[in-house]
Amino acid sequence: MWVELLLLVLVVLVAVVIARLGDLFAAAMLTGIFSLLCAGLYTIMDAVDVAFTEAAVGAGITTVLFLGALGMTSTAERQQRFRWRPLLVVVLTGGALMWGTSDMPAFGDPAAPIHHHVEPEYLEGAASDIHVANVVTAVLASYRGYDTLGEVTVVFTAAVGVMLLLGRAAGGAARHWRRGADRSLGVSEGAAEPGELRDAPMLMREKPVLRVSVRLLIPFILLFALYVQAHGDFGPGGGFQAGVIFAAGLILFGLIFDPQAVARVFPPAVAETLIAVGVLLYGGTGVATLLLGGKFLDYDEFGLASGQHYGILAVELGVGIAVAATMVRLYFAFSALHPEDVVEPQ
Amino acid sequence: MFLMALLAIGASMLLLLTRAALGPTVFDRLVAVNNFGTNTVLLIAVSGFYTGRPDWLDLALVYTLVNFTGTIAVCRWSRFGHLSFARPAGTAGGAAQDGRR
Amino acid sequence: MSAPAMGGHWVTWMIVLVLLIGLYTLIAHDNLIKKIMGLNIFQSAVVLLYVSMGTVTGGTPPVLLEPTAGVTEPVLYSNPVPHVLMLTAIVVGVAITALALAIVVRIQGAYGTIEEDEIGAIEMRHDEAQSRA
Amino acid sequence: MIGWLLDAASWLLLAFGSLFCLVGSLGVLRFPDFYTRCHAAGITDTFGAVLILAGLALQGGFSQGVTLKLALVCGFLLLSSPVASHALVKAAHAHGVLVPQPVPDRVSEYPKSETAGDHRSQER
Repeated sequence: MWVELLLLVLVVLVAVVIARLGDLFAAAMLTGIFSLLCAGLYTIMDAVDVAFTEAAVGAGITTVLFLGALGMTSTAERQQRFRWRPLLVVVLTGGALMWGTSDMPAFGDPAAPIHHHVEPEYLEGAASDIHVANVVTAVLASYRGYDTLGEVTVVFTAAVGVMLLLGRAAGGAARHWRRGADRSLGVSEGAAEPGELRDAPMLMREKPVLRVSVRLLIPFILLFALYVQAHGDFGPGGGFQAGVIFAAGLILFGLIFDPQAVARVFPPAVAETLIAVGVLLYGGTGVATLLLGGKFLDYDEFGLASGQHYGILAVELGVGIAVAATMVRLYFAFSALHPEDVVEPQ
Repeated sequence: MFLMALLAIGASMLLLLTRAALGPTVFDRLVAVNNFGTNTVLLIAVSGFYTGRPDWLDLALVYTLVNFTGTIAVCRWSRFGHLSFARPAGTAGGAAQDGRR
Repeated sequence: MSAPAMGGHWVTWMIVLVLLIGLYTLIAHDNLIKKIMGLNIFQSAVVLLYVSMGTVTGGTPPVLLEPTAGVTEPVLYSNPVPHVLMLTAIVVGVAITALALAIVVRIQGAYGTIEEDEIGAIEMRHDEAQSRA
Repeated sequence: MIGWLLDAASWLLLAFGSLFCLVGSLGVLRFPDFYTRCHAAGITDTFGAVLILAGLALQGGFSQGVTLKLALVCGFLLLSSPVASHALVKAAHAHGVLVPQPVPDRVSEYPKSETAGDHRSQER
């Protein structure tokens, strides 16, 4: 209990700091801390799968996305004056929420209604019908497969939206993007002017320490992603987490070398295709069960003994492919990499 | 004992958070943030043992990797001011502004 | 005094506090990227709320244990349903963040600023010029 | 007997690891400039992490892959955190974060104002 309390206090403090910081670059870094703390809380509260996802998404991908957007806009927030009307709205909302939640069952109460509606069925069914140890995976891919298909479609739609806004169709807009000339790094006036470096701008790929260590790390990250993908039946893991970790490995590669280096092994066009392939694999599994004469996404059609296993495997693979491709494509979009910028090495 | 370790790690998180909030330079914040990540890894590892099911160490592994990625991203950003690709030394700048195309 | 003696709702109320900070950032700040950060905080608070509702005191994560010989008492698992909902919500949340940031980048391209009131002023001037013409 | 010894050793490692974590964080908070703060951060990254993970490994027994995963976490930490510090210090140096000169021998001789950003304004 005390650990939860301590972490919650920390979460509140970080949220306050993020809200008050005028330097958006620093605030973006603190969102990383915020998400790490939340993930810690999820672990303490027994939600290991959620923590897994939050860890992979929050500290890595979200930070990269914010930094990419900051590179194309500006990092300084204008001084924000105090406003009482929003505060009034917030206080009223808070009062309503406190009043409303005071009727809720206490934290951790095993008698709470939420634990007695569908949950016992899921817990029993995961063992007896689906034969999957991780109940979260069983519910995600089998019992509530429709929901997850919807979520994957939402991710797909968001990727299409970002591609339309920042991709080829954005046309000349890219040329007017700022290049972060107003970097406010907080280094008080010293040797370096804003946007100018003291030493010659050595590229990160020219630093042996970074180059070698990252080359060493990346195969393990990708392998680990595949392990997470395959391990989802037995422990925390699955398509969402694996996709994000795989993408994080590629993004790390792109951060040390260039986005172009990633684009040579994983071209934007391939990423775009794979997003669709992932969603189609998920939907296709459902269609396959229909064609076999069953209901949509009823994996028992693949065989009573291990049909659920095959179905979950296919569906999770689709999720993994779609999520990984989406994250990599988002990274391309936010590092201003356009498909025609990809050049072959001489 | 595990609880004590958890609380100690939590206390160090509080100290690091103070540094991250105070700054003054972005790099001071980044040291704190990076170290915060290490502390979170330890927190997750210990909490697995604390709750009696230490099989979630995959999580700690992910944290290590992701924290590293985040730090590198911020370093690169502070170098170039964007995440786009960089030109070799002498022609510093990104893809976006020089109207190539 | 142990923490649960505080009425059993303290976790929920702390989460409500986080939610309110996010809400205030979202509606009171002019900077669009700061607004998105507020949205992120808000979203994390909602996820925390759901996850906290799924927790059972003395429970263990919903990954089934091998039945051990000699133990007949059923194991108490936390509720997996909120976990499933929130797991997908987090990934969808990052997709939404990306979409919002992309829109902000285009706003910067079109207006040269990402402060909401400045954008409003530019729009106002634009409208006046059009109505005069 | 052997179990008791293992327990005691792991508690000792955990206690010292937690202590090092606290000390490292205290250093990050209290040290006067960026580079000394990096130095303090290294305590958590090396001693704190390794001792805590070793203590956990003794608790976990040598089965079920727990120890293997702890070793992996430890290896990744020892690989990634120095590299991250390296990149960080390089970036800071390129941006003109300087070491305050001259570095006093004793802590008591340090200027009272103690932030990295301040030392240059004192020189003026």
